[in-house]
Amino acid sequence: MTRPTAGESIIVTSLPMIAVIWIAAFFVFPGFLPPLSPRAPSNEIATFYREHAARVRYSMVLLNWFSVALIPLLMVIVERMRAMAHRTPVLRYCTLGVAAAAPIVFLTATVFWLLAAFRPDRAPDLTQLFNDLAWITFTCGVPFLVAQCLFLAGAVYLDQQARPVFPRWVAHFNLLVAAALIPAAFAGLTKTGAFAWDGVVSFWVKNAAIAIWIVVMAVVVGRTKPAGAEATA
Amino acid sequence: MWFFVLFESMIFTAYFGVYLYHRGQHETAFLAAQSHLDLGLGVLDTIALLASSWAVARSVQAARSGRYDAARRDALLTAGFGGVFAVLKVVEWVHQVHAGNTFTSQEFFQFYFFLTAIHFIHLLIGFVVIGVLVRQLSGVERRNQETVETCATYWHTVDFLWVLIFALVYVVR
Amino acid sequence: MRRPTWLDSPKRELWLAWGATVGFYNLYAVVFFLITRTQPPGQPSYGDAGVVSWFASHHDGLLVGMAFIFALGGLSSTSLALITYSIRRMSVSRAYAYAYLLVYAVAAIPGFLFICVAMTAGAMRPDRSPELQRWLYDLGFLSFSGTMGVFLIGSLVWMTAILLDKNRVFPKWFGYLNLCNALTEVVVAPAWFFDRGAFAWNGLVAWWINVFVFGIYTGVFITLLRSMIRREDFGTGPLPDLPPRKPRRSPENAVATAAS
Amino acid sequence: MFSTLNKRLLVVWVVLSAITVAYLWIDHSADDNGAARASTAVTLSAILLALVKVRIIMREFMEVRDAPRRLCWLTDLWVALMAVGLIGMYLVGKAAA
Repeated sequence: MTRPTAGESIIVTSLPMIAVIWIAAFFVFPGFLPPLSPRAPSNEIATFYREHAARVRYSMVLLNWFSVALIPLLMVIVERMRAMAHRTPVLRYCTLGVAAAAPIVFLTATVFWLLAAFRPDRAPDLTQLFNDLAWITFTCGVPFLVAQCLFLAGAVYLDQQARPVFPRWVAHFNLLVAAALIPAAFAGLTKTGAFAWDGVVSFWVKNAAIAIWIVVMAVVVGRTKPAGAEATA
Repeated sequence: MWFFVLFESMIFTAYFGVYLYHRGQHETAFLAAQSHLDLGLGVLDTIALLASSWAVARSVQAARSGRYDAARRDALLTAGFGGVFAVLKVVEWVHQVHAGNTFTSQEFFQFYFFLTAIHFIHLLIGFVVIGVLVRQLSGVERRNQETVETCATYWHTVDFLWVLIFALVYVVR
Repeated sequence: MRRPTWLDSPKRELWLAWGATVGFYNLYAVVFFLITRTQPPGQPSYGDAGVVSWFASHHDGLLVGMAFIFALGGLSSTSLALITYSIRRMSVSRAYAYAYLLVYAVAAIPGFLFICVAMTAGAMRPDRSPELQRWLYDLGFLSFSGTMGVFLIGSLVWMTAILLDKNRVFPKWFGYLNLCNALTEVVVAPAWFFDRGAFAWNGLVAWWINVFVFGIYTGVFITLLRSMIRREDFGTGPLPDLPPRKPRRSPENAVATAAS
Repeated sequence: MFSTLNKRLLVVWVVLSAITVAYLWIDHSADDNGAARASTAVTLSAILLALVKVRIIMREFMEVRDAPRRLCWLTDLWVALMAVGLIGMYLVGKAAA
């Protein structure tokens, strides 16, 4: 049951670099600080993309490139799940089933943003449409992240052995993150307040939860011993 | 396999029912469009497919009595007749498309192309099935009468579905 | 607090995944048929005005229903994980299991993501120009109905595995039901050609017959997965028959070795 | 034994082909001086003849003849259901027109 773990540390240690790129892109994109309002009329949206076309393009190209950069970390987690005291690989398959979909959702959002900025002089209504599609995909598109947290939490809870692969608080933490992500799914229901896509819950809480999840899971994965190091089976 | 036969013929009955219902509503338009079809070609199609069915039935009986070489010959003959049917079908499609009768041109041809195409997909799967049959009959250790009969049953299903399509698309007034 | 006994069962992960599968398909049916009323679908033949009034009459349902899918749609993964597991249990190459997993992991995007985004965007801004609303309407329904290739190939992969299997994981007739399902999935493709009639996206052939078959198929495979879990002996040979009515729980290997 | 069975299959094929060719005659006789005309009689006989062929294929080629009684019964039921379904939909469609 010892599987090679060579190279896993590269994946984990490369994460800070990817994080820097993501954070940089986040600040370069002019629509995040503060987030573009869903109440803005189409003229305003069109003007925004006309004035900031360059920054939108640079930042979104970056995010488009690195949208799938999280998959290696997820695969390391899946590899760690092998060592958990599970009788079947079903929970790993569940995680694999959603691992690729979450980045594709994000990728789709970046494509809509890039489309909005590609021809800023088009009719404002059309630019607004692309802007809406981008924000809805970005904000509401959490189903795979939520499921991923739930699967991981379940996996950790069921990992009942003397020395569990991940400590138990990781499961609680994942449930908490899932709970923080779910409200964002309802962002379509309102254009004002905390639940709107520029609101505290749907924007700040949700994105902070994702960021914290990445940092915490990277640290957890980095600090726990790889499956091969201990003879659990 | 009989589950497939019954379930698939149920689905096809539903398709046919939808077709006949629409036909009943626009009888003259359907009749006018239908006159572009060549009944003789349809008859030829049907006889070719019936012959393939006959060949595969022979193949089953030969296999049952242990005459595997004859069984294989008959299986290949089945594929041959099926090939004739397929060629005739493609010729007919090309002819119709050249005459301006396409999937989107008239309601009758929607159903014509839909029914013949979905049947054609079944036929293509049928060639795979005959491939399995020939492989079964070729290897001494692989010969299994049940698989042989399953393959043949599939092919007969393709055949009798066509018999219905032929009557409904070419003949019905 | 006493631990529920099923938590010590070696099959607990399978049962959890199965429960989530049942939950997901129920949610899916309730959202699409009752809350959003996007099934049966709206008329493809609507003009601009028709689409605007469709969005108006479905406004609340669309936003609430799609939000539920946005929140919990990822649970769809549990059913494909179980099916992947079922193929792995068969006497066929694992390539089939992984092929199924990946094909269906892709399926979530056309399966519900696009329609959720398009319908939410349409319902959020009812005052958008009618022409654009109509484009969203088309995007929603056509991405949902018109992309059946994944289900075609996925069903064929599963069918082949079942027919080749010697471990009796599924009855052979279910293999053939996969073929029936695959063949009714492809007949939705004409929805790209017509905006009325039997082949349009709400037509008798492209929608009603397809949904009828898919409904039977889904019900059957969920039931069969249940009996597979009940029969599972964690061996590699043929699956035993269903246990007698009152199965005795076997606590050994509850927390056994990790599956490879 | 073997050759008698083969002969039987050949006879079945000839019968099926003959019914198929008979369609040509039905079609011809229904024409109104070469112009196609709607005809319920032709429609019904075409459907019924096709179902007769289906039943022959099932009985002879698919060997339902020698199958367990239940399958005989089931396939006959199916053919009957198809007949009801097809003719029913045709008549409903006509009535709704």
